[in-house]
Amino acid sequence: MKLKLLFFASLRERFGFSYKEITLAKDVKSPEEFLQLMSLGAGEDWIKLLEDKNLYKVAINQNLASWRAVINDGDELAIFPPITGG
Amino acid sequence: MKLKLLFFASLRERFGFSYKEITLAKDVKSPEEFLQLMSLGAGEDWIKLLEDKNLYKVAINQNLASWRAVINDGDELAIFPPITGG
Amino acid sequence: MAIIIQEDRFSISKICAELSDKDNVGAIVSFSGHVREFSKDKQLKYLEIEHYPGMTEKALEDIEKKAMKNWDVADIRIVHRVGRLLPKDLIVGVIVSSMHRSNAFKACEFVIDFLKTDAPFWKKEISEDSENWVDERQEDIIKKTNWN
Amino acid sequence: MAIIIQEDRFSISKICAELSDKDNVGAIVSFSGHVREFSKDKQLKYLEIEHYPGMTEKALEDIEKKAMKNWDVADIRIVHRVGRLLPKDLIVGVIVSSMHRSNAFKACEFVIDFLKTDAPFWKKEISEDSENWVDERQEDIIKKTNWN
Repeated sequence: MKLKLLFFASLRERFGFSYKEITLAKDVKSPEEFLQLMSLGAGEDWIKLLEDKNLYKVAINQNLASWRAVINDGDELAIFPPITGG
Repeated sequence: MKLKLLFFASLRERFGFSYKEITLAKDVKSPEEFLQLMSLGAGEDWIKLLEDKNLYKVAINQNLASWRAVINDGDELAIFPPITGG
Repeated sequence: MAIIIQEDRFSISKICAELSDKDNVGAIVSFSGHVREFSKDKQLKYLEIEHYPGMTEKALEDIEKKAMKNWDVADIRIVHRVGRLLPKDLIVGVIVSSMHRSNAFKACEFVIDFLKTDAPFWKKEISEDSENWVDERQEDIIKKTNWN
Repeated sequence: MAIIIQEDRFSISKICAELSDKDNVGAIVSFSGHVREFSKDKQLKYLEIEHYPGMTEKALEDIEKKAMKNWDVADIRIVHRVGRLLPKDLIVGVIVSSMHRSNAFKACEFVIDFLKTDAPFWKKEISEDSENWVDERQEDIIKKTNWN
């Protein structure tokens, strides 16, 4: 399963990238499952993000979504802190 | 008793003036009494204004007032149609 | 706080720029009233605006003071043109600055709602074949009442 | 309807002039959001605004469409700057034109209220000795909820 992953603002800074195409070892059904999978193998930043996930927002294919929303192969998944524009 | 009388908009056009200092034959207590006095001697336009007075507004010394408000010697009395600015 | 009544054209953005040049102004809300081209399906040639010098300034000052009392805003400016105005011309500008936006929105709408019924201006519409003084809008009276 | 996201400065009055140039626009309401000079008593050096290209435009378009559906307005324009902004700079402009003013006031406030919570922009404040990402304002969340 492949995902386009985007981070913005403080998460972009913490993870050191804003866009990455990721190929997952196994399929995930939601952004939450994606975090769980990443936190198994990809280090501390991911474990912390999983713990703090309620502080962050998710968008799937550029629409605001929840951590338990359905995610499909090829989707664009963005994770970011609350919006502060305007 | 003296009054400074002002007309605006359609009333200014009908009466042909916008400002006049008027010396009254006898004292009046309110804008309504002023109209009654004027309609006795000053012709048709005044009789019509008295009849239609609820279509018009009054200001005494530049404050919106009612036809029965108290008026004093030397006051500035303005009579005009409803406001349509902005 | 300031009130300007003038025959000349004016620019909303110049006033916005002045108000934004103060410390910690985060929000500016402006209302611009323009001359409409049609009135009851008649094409307008021009508008004549008359006012009551002295009382107009006083009435507008009262409205500004009430708005400053009711909402936490930084500044309020009112500019109103008089004399001959052409279709699409700017008639009136109400500009309100504040730290946060919601006060500026409320104060700006309050000022224009009361200006419409309490500030002595009168409009005459001149079209190709007729002239007539504009009637008051019932909606304006209702809007003012809604603030109580 | 239009949405512009840009690094360059822009002028509210130019947009007002464009909108007023249409038939029978009687009222224009504009909101301008400016960079405040102080944040929690710290003097701001500059602001960095980041956005999510693609999603931002989509979110703003959705907000404009909802506003056009809810109120009888003639046109809506949104301009938002990104990149480095200095104190007092204009960040965002929302300009709404309509025949009568009350719809323009409501639609303008609706658009800015939803922009604040649904359009993916993030602000970082840089002062002399610190940098920090701005926190969301509880008030903004409440304001959005009030529209339901």
